[in-house]
Amino acid sequence: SGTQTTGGGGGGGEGKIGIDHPRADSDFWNSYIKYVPQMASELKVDLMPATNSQNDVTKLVNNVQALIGQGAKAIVMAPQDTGAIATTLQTLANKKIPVVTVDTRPDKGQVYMVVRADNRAYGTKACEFLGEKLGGKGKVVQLMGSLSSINGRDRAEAFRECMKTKFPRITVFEEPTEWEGSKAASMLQTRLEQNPDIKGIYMHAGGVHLAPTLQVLKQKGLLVPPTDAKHVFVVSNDGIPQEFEAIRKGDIDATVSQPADLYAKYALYYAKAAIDGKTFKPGPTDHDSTIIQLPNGLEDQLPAPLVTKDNVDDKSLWGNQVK
Amino acid sequence: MKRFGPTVALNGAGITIAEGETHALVGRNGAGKSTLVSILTGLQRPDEGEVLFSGEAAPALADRDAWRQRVACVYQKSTIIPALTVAENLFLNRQTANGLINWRTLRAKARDLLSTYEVDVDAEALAGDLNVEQRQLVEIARALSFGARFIILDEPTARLDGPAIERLFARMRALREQGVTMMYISHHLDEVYEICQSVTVFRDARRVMTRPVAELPHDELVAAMTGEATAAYEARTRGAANGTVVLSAESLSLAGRFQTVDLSVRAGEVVGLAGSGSSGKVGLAETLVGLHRPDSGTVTVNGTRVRPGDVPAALGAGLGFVPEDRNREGFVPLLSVGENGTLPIARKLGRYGVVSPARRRSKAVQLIKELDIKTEGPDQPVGDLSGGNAQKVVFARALVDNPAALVVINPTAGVDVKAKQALLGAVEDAVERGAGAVLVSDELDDLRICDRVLVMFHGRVVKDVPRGWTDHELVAVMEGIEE
Amino acid sequence: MTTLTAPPPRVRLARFRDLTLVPVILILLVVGAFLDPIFLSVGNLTNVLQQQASISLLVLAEALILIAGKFDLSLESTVGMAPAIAVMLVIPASAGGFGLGLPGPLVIPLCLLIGAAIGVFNGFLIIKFQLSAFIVTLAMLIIVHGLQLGPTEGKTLFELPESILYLGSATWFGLPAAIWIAAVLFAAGIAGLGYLRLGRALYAIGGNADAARAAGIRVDRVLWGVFILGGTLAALAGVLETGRLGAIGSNQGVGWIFMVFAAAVIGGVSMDGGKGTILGALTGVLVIGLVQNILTLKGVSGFWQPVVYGCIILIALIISRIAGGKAQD
Amino acid sequence: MTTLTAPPPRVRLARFRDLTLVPVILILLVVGAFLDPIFLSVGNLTNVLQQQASISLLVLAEALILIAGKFDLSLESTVGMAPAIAVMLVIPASAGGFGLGLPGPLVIPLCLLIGAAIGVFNGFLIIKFQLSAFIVTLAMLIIVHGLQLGPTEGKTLFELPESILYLGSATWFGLPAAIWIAAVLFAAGIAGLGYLRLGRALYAIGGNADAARAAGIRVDRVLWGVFILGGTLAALAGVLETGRLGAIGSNQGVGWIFMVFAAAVIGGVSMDGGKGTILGALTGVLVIGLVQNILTLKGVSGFWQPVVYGCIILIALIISRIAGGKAQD
Ligand SMILES: Nc1ncnc2c1ncn2[C@@H]1O[C@H](COP(=O)(O)OP(=O)(O)OP(=O)(O)O)[C@@H](O)[C@H]1O
Ligand SMILES: Nc1ncnc2c1ncn2[C@@H]1O[C@H](COP(=O)(O)OP(=O)(O)OP(=O)(O)O)[C@@H](O)[C@H]1O
Ligand SMILES: [Mg+2]
Ligand SMILES: [Mg+2]
Repeated sequence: SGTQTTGGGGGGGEGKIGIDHPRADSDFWNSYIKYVPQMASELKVDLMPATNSQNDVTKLVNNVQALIGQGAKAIVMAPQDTGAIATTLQTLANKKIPVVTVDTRPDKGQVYMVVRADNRAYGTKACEFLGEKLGGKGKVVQLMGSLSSINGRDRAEAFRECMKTKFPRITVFEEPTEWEGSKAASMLQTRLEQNPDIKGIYMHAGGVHLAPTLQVLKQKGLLVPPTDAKHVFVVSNDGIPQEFEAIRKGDIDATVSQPADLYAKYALYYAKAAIDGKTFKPGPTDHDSTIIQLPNGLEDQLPAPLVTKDNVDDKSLWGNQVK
Repeated sequence: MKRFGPTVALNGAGITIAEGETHALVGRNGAGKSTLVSILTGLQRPDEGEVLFSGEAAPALADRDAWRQRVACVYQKSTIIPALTVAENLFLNRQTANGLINWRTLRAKARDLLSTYEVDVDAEALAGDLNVEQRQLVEIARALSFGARFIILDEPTARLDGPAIERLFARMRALREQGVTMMYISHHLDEVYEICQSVTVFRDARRVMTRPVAELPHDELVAAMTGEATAAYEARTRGAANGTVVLSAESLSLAGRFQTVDLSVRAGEVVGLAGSGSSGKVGLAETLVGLHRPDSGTVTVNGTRVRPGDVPAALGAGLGFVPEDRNREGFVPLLSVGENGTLPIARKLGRYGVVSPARRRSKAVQLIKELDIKTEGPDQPVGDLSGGNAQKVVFARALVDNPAALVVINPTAGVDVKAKQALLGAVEDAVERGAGAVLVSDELDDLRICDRVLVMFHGRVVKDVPRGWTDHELVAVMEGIEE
Repeated sequence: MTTLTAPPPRVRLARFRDLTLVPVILILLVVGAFLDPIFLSVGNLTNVLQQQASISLLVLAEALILIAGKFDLSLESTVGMAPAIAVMLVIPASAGGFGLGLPGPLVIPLCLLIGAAIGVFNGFLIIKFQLSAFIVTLAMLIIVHGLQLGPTEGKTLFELPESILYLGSATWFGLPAAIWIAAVLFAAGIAGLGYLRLGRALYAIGGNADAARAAGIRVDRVLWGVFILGGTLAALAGVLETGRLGAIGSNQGVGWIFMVFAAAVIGGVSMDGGKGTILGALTGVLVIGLVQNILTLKGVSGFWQPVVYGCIILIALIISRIAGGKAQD
Repeated sequence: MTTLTAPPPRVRLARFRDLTLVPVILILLVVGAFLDPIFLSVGNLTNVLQQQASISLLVLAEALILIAGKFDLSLESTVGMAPAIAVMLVIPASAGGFGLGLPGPLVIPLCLLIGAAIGVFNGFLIIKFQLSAFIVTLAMLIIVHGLQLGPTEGKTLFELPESILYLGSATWFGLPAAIWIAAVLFAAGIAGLGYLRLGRALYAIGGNADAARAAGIRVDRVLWGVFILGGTLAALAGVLETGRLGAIGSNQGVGWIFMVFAAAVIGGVSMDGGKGTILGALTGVLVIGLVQNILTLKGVSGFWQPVVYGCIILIALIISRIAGGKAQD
């Protein structure tokens, strides 16, 4: 904990932490939501009843106002629309309420700490894995999330750019699925009909894309082991238990494990630290991550390992800890 | 000349109305009367031809106020807006010259206006809560309030009862004495003789003649309308009805409508139900067919005691029904003549819930022939038919199952002479085939075919009048003047 | 008798009104073939049909409800909620279920039952309580979706009993079972509305409910039945979708209802009731499916897809307005 | 003649129909105060009002359109698209704009103009082309949103000219400016519909368009004006929302329209036209705002919130049905 210095005379740890959850309809976030109270009791933080902004920045802003009204001393939030909370962050800064954001990095407005994994790194890791497996040529499909979400855009752009620079002979088809399984299935099916020689798939969200992708591959008779020439290499994103299961079965080949447990843990950790008056500096941390400096605060970039058949049974992966 | 798609509604039709007279416009349903009205009042542009007021060309279509200073109109279709108050309806779109509306002044003006024309209606009431006569009076008051010297009344009496019509006529005579010119449209030819000085007859979108009323015999007028010689409808004579009771009600009550009514109708008998406005006659008839569930009492159709408030049960037991307002309850405008006519017998047109279109068609062709419905064929939507023919379809629906008992409400409202004869004839035909009928009507003419007339007053049957009454006698009972 | 013979042209024309979208479909086929050679392949067209199978059942349900003069927005939530809750009743608690241990083959009947129950409740509020159908089913859209989110805690259900996957993923006689099921139901819908007393009653009720009542049709009962049928069809759509996707996500069906209305209305079903046919609604579904397919094949940017899409709906609407000849409402 | 006098009590009662939700609001205030001491604080109630300010403008717009007997779903997309495009016209290309270099203070007029233009287009299709308002504005909902996504490529705009931020973030006389603006517009709406001929014309048109035409009301022109006013109000709502949030996200306004309808209808505005008041619509907005606030304060689980929410809409609907006394449609 070399980067941590204790601020002037603090250490009281008194004060409630307000937390807003971003949405209630995705597997990743629901895992996160389940980890929050668990981590709260481990870290002994005084958590207010969580609010949920249901993927709506308007609700987020309203919720934060309510949390302030109820006397929150620090706030944890995960704004899915990172621009539209600038004013809110300003208000919070004026009231001297520190903010920890999870998963996304606000474009504007002061934050105490951003707890996230690098979404661009997800896209790059997936690209590198697929590029190698395909030997640098062929066609791949990118099942994108919502184009209006920063995370989806980061993953898409990084994947696209990496393919362009590192594997210029790979053609990328991009499908805007809006995080919808139904759209993903239809688009993938159509694309495979049009280009039966597609050999790789990167999906932005295992929770919504995994089952439909497998179902389409199965229907096309493409759900075969990696040893088979017909095999389509699939890289997923999230790290939910079902993805691990699919990796073990050989249905998909890899996934980027987005650390839901660490998100919850360090969000609360930093919120508590903020109330206690602690401050942090850029540099490596004691939990395999690095804090970087942003124009408007700090960001702790948590590790997001690529999980393949080789490390899928690693007990430390959060996907292996949930029942 | 006016066309609606393929329909030519007016074809070289003209009418000239002299100042100060009350001019009747008559013609069969669909002759183009209302179309002429909408052109004369500037609602529609003629495809050819022009309108002149006192020799001057009519104002531009967009200039509604100019039109309304020249001609006022009570349209056939209500132009009252139910959700607004009477006061606002009276001063619609001229609540104020400019600036904010002063509701107090508006109400006061409305009360003035209503009292000027002796309309006893609360200016603050919602127009939707008024009864038919009250609404009509409001429309008339509004039409007059523009100060126009020319007023058009398109079938104002179709939905009024006797005393209300008398009140209307008194008003019209007073207006004529003040020098107001009127055009009056009605299917009641006796009204034409009562109130008008000259008459124009339309037939098939053309004007066929214009004559002073005084020199035009009734038969000739009817012949001009129909294009053939037609005798006035004569009620047929029947022997005393002594068949079985096909429809009966015992101590039937419905709160606010009628109380402890007993009624029994025998096969081969037409029983009339008369009464002035709000006497409860329509409510009673509708309860007989099950449209309302009575608070107490029983209804027996053709020997079966039907569940109260259950229309299908009543129809199933052998009842045929012609509702009061054909547009509201009579037919489904988008469905064909055949389908509307056979709705109650759909179950008989095929097995296992299937309706055979072929059998429906043949049944429909038969109905069209029996009732002489003027239509392109059984597949034409009823919404495209003229009023009288639509009413015949409603009759067809009531008669399609050879009902043992028939309940008919205001069967001839808004239909022309020829259709009226056909419709009354259809009732009598059914009765001659052995049915019993209940006929509810505001029109004394219709009631002449009844073997006896039950008169209702304030929700009770006050008198059973046998055949042979005079208008005066019956009206007296209806008004509660004589018990 | 001669006057009784209908002049045939008018009637014939009316029949073709159901088919105003047929030229649009033909144009789309030609355009599609032009843009991508794969488009007209049997495989691709089969895909289009399969992709539209479950939404088409919703369109069928909505068309029936619209023809009867009512409205149901909640169908889209049933698509996810009915199978999700049915599955949770059956699977063990360890897989995310309620742990009731009901036998697996019960899952489809349970699912349909849940759909029907939602229809019963909608019908109760709309018919018995005479509340606005738009707002009731809007509230129900929210509630029913919440009744899926609550018990599943927003998680995707992955471990499904085999029986619920079968219909949406099986192949019968060389075509996906879902296509056969949708085809049979549409055929039944077309025949039922054309030739069954009950079917004709829907038109009568939608066209003029008072007249239908006066003609002895049990209006309330029929309407209630239509809501129940609608809920059941939505649940069946959910079963097919579940089979196609292999899991039940918390967003299954969300956002479909707009497309469903668009398909029904461009297919000639009136929002005012009493007008339209199931065949017309089917052409509406096909148009939307083909447009989606072409946009995907051409890889139109996700940002601009909605614009193209909305414009095509408008154009189809204008075409059916011109061909239909009457003002819409 | 005495029987002709309508009983006066009925009429008086009708006036109070606008206010059927007032008891609901009182109950919510009591319940809220009971559940959380913060609830009745001035700060919290101010927050509720501020949060509802922009959506309330949409409710105002929709209420006007509904009273005139029409329908507009596309308002919600205008909330995001109008300010986004206006901003892009003004800011430099480096900040994500078109780089036209129009002066910054033009941004609000441009935004309102864009809103009005959308209204013009809706009006054109619905009134001149006589297309179904539901489907036209549904397609426009999709298109207008696409017209935001396309140029912004789904990105949030956060380098905004100061002028567009001012209204949504300023404080006047101790209250957020947005509350004042909404209050003034609602007051204008109440007065305009109550005391202006044009306002009364909306009721006449919604109640019976033919009768309105016969009375000399220029029905098409008024309707068109209402659509334009609606679009402009939606754009203004977008301005307020932009100021409140400090940026324009690609989802601004998305999903609002359902709440807007719910607020208007439980507030007594009829989906059939001709009935309802702006005051009633305002009570609808307040009910929804208070419910949201209470759910937030209590921290009701996000999974179950929709259920509670939907149920409260249903209850409010039932109350306004019972108080209104008439069947809804
Ligand atoms: N808006 C319209 N569109 C199409 N056809 C119309 C329209 N209005 C009237 N018609 C047709 O024009 C013809 C004349 O109708 P009109 O209403 O003038 O008859 P009418 O003489 O007033 O009949 P009635 O005595 O039944 O009121 C009818 O065939 C009618 O169906
Ligand atoms: N649907 C209804 N609900 C409540 N009251 C009604 C209804 N219809 C009519 N009434 C009232 O019931 C009373 C009896 O009406 P009913 O229609 O039976 O009489 P009526 O003799 O046909 O009168 P009218 O000739 O005015 O139609 C009247 O006071 C009438 O205003
Ligand atoms: Mg007429
Ligand atoms: Mg009556």
